[in-house]
Amino acid sequence: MEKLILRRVDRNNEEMILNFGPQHPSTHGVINFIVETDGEVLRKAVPDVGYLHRSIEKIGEVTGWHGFMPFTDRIDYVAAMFPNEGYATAVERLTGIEVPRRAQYLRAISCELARIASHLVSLGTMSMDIGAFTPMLHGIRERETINDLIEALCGARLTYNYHRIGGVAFDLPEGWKERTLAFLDHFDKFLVEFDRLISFNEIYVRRLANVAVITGKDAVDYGLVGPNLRGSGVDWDVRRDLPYGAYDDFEFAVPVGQGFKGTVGDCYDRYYCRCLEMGESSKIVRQALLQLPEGEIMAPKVARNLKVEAGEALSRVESARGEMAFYVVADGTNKAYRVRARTGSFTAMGIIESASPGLMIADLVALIASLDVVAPEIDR
Amino acid sequence: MPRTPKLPKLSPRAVVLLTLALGLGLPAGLFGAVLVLSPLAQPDFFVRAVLGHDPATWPHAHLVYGLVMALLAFMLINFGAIISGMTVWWEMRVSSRMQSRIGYNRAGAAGFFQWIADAVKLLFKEDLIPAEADGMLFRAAPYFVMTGFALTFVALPFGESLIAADLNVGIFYLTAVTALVVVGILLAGWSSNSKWALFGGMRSAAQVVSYEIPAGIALMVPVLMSGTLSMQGIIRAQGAWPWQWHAFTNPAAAVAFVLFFISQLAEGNRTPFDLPEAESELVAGYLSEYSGFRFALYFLVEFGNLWVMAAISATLFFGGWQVPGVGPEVYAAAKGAGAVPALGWWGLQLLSMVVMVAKTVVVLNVIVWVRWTLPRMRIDQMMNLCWKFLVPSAFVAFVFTLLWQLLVARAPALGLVTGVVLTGAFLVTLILFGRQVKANIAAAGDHVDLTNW
Amino acid sequence: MAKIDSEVGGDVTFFHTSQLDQLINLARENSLWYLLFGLACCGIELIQTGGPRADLMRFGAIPRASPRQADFMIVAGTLTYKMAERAKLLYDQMSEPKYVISMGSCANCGGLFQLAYSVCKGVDKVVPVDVYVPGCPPRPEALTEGLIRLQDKVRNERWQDKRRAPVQGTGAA
Amino acid sequence: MTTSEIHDLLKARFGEDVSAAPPPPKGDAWLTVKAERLVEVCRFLKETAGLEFDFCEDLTAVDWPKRNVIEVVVHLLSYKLKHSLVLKVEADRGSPVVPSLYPVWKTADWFEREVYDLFGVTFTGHPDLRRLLLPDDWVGFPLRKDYAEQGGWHGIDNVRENPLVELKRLDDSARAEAAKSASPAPAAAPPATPAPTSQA
Repeated sequence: MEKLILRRVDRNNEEMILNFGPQHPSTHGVINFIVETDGEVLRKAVPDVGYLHRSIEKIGEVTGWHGFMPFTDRIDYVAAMFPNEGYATAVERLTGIEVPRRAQYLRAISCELARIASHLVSLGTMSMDIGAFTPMLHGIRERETINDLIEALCGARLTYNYHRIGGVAFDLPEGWKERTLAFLDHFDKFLVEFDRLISFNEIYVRRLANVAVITGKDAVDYGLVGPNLRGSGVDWDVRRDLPYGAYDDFEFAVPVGQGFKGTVGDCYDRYYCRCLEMGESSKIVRQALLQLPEGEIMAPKVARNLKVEAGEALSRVESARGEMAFYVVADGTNKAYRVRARTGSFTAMGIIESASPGLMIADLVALIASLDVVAPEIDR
Repeated sequence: MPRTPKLPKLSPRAVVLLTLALGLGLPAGLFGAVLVLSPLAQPDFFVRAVLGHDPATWPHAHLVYGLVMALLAFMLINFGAIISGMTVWWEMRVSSRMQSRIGYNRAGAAGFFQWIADAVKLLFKEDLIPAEADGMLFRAAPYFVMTGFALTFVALPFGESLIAADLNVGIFYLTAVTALVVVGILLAGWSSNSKWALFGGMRSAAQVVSYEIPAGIALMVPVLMSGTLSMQGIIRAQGAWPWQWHAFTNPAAAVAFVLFFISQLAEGNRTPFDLPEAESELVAGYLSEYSGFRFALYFLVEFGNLWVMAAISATLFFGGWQVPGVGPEVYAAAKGAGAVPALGWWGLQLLSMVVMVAKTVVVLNVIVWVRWTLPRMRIDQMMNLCWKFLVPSAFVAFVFTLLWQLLVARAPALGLVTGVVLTGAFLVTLILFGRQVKANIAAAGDHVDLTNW
Repeated sequence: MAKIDSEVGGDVTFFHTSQLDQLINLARENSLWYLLFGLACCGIELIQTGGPRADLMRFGAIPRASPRQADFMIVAGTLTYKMAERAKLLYDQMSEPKYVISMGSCANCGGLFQLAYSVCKGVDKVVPVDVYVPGCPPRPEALTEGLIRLQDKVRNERWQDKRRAPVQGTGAA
Repeated sequence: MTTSEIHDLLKARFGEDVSAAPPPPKGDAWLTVKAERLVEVCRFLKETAGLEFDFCEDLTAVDWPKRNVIEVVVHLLSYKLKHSLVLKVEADRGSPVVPSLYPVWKTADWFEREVYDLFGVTFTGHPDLRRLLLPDDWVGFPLRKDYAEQGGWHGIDNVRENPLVELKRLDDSARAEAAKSASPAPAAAPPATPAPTSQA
């Protein structure tokens, strides 16, 4: 196995081969890295993925169009709203179903909350990987409140299954708006606290600044998306540049890495872009709640046993881990002919091999954490 | 059908009482025993004066002597283990509060017996030795670590007369025996035959050996100021009031304390220098392959060393057990004329012990706060910090102290003036710090709540 | 022996053994350390369970990264065939007495991924499971309940019965 | 730029090697490229001013057993000009071979490995073509329509007994037991007292 994976590596007897994972505290799920080190310095880290390959794309071909929705949750369990939305959008594009405005707003609200929740986990585990345990638990504490809110909205804490083809499953419960606004007020303060706790910590900054720099050109070439791409200084956000749903109604900034503490595209830029993004998401939720239009939450006449004419469509949504694209192919039956999820973590893993040489082991941990990979997004 | 054994269910109040009794009773009882036994180990004092015998006439005097010494050593080790267990509990409780969690609360009041449960459980775990490991070294490594730890308790002062052996090279002895720990860690890393463990062991060796140097030089500052290597001597050279402490009478000593503190964090493998067992990098570092009671030994040493670190800091820089207003003559007066000291003397001893423990716990808390706040450094940064910053600074502090001592010898009032100034500065810093904390908490939309402990 | 013990129970020797067992079990049940083994979705709920609200540490359960020091393994999430062999290896590396909590439908039986070609239909195909926690994913409360059930199990067994049989010929003590 | 405009541009350069299906009423339009010219076309799309497809968004495949082809689908996006394009390459199902796009976009590396893994399409010129998600000794290409499951792997079977079946069996046997004990009970009513001893 090792021989197969390290075919591309020139070896002499100086190096040590380390099996970094699949059960390792900092691989964020089950990912394996075959690491070749010379002392503390890496020669190369080759990712070995597939430990969570759950055949979701194959399952999509046997469940009906609606029946696939619960499986999309499991494509990105940290922020399950986005694959929900991506898949629903793709099918809507293919069938021409118009989503009511209120449902689009609710989608935006739920997605941005999920983005905050996802970033909290991401930043928390990142600080844990760097060695600070406390910020992680503070993040989890705030995430619990978001979980409560989303649970009140759709009944699930983690695998939401909230979006439906043609709209969303449930309308806002009583008092939810006020609860959420109160949480956002608290959350904005928490962000300041979080920055004080860890973001500007001298050791933390030194561990991340100028480490594993990915240039903008490389980032585009390797297909990085989302905060990883923006961290490298490429100003691109699907929500702003190719708006979908209700996003053209909201005012928000797109944080771009500018070398906050070091070089553009280092681990700190990727980290801090996420920090700033949480604030922007909070702004979006607030705007959406205040401008929320009245009306239906489901498009009329979406058949239960949906039959879709032959054709294909690609939808793009900006997930917490960057652009998530669903490619669906229909052949006129009540089942999808092919469902494909293009996810941010998949390409992010692809860059590790070329970004790793010359790093130290501790930097590899920082690199993996800063790319915010989630195992099922890679393997599906 | 297995029988389900039922232990008597205690009322909450009984649990609290039991916890308190055991929590205070265990270390106090052991220490009292040591105190009583230690004169036995000094036959001249105890046997001749109290019992009126001449040990030289006994048939097997050396056997009796050896037996008593063994008993004493056993008790000291147990005392160290208990202290370290309590430190685990304390650290976990403090860290839980820092992380908005509750923390241990099932075993005993506030989970106080958690360390006993952990220890018992680890004792009964399988002692697993990997087939590929170097069996003998793998088995031996924990004992090296344990020895390095247990020996420190010989020279740790706990009170005016509460010290197992007041060696005239006390501090030198302490630095020497703590270096044994790194041998054990290196052995553990190498003999486990695991790559993670090897990384951990090598990191630890590099780290401890490097940080011994600034720590050693920083130690020399209080030694120079007191003119002795004896732990009790160093404490006696300081006064009870803050402005009489070494850390505040000499600006260089304050710097030396910071250097010493940082180096001790590194030697104890504590965050931000916990690279040898960096959980997110090296799984569990040199401990990766250890299970059962061997792991328990490492665990014990790791946390027990916190106590040792804090106690040494308190001794060298913060006046140790000195009680304000109680000078050597008070102790002498309270002791009385008899061979067995009077009751008042014991009270004073207890008081001095309380002072020492209080100071130690304060330093210990700082270590715990640091651990649960700061991230980990990278190995090259850690080495840079040591060789480019700590070692030169320690040298500067050392040389400065040499000159300072010459100066103070000419003008003794200088020490007092600096003491008052530095103490004032420290208090002001403390107040500012507290205000900042309060402001931070207020900015996060929270308030200070100490009731929910 | 066990038969006599369970049926008679009044024998002095066994009485003492069981008293000692009670004390040992009291310590063991209050100090169950778990192996960090988040596989999939349930892994996030596992983190949440260790987090401020549910806080597994109350029960003395702290996460360990190395299987050697863990008392039980929480298999949290979908086990693929590729991972199943690793899970077995990890289980073998744990030191006795050891337990397994299967968390979530996927680990229990394959759950939602019954239709998948690459998913192992239940972790009990690979390692013995002590407690099954249902849910997809189970809430933190459910996992806590699972831990309490495991504590019950630990309380009611004899420590000696859980020891690994000594391996012949390897020289392991 | 729309797909048909791009098609016109490409037609001028590559002639009949690039063809377009009539745009569907809903969903995306696409261009079909001959496999041999794929790399050339992609390089043209990436480097020509006015096209500038710098981002290879997705590369995947669809199996069409009826037409006996595997379509490799490439989605392109231009960050600068905000337009997108779908390219399709058809490969024979028996021995699908498509040139690798790794020299054009590095991100194609993993995408192609995934397609190789799940569809069995060989990409010529790929630096390291081997299975990505599945174990190295996996048999078959699961996302093909005619994939048959192996039935477990390395001795782990893939059958999960339905617990309801076993529960029903237990239930039935308990019911039978109850029925058995219930029916003779009235007949053997007199010897009620010795029953406990016989049980003991």
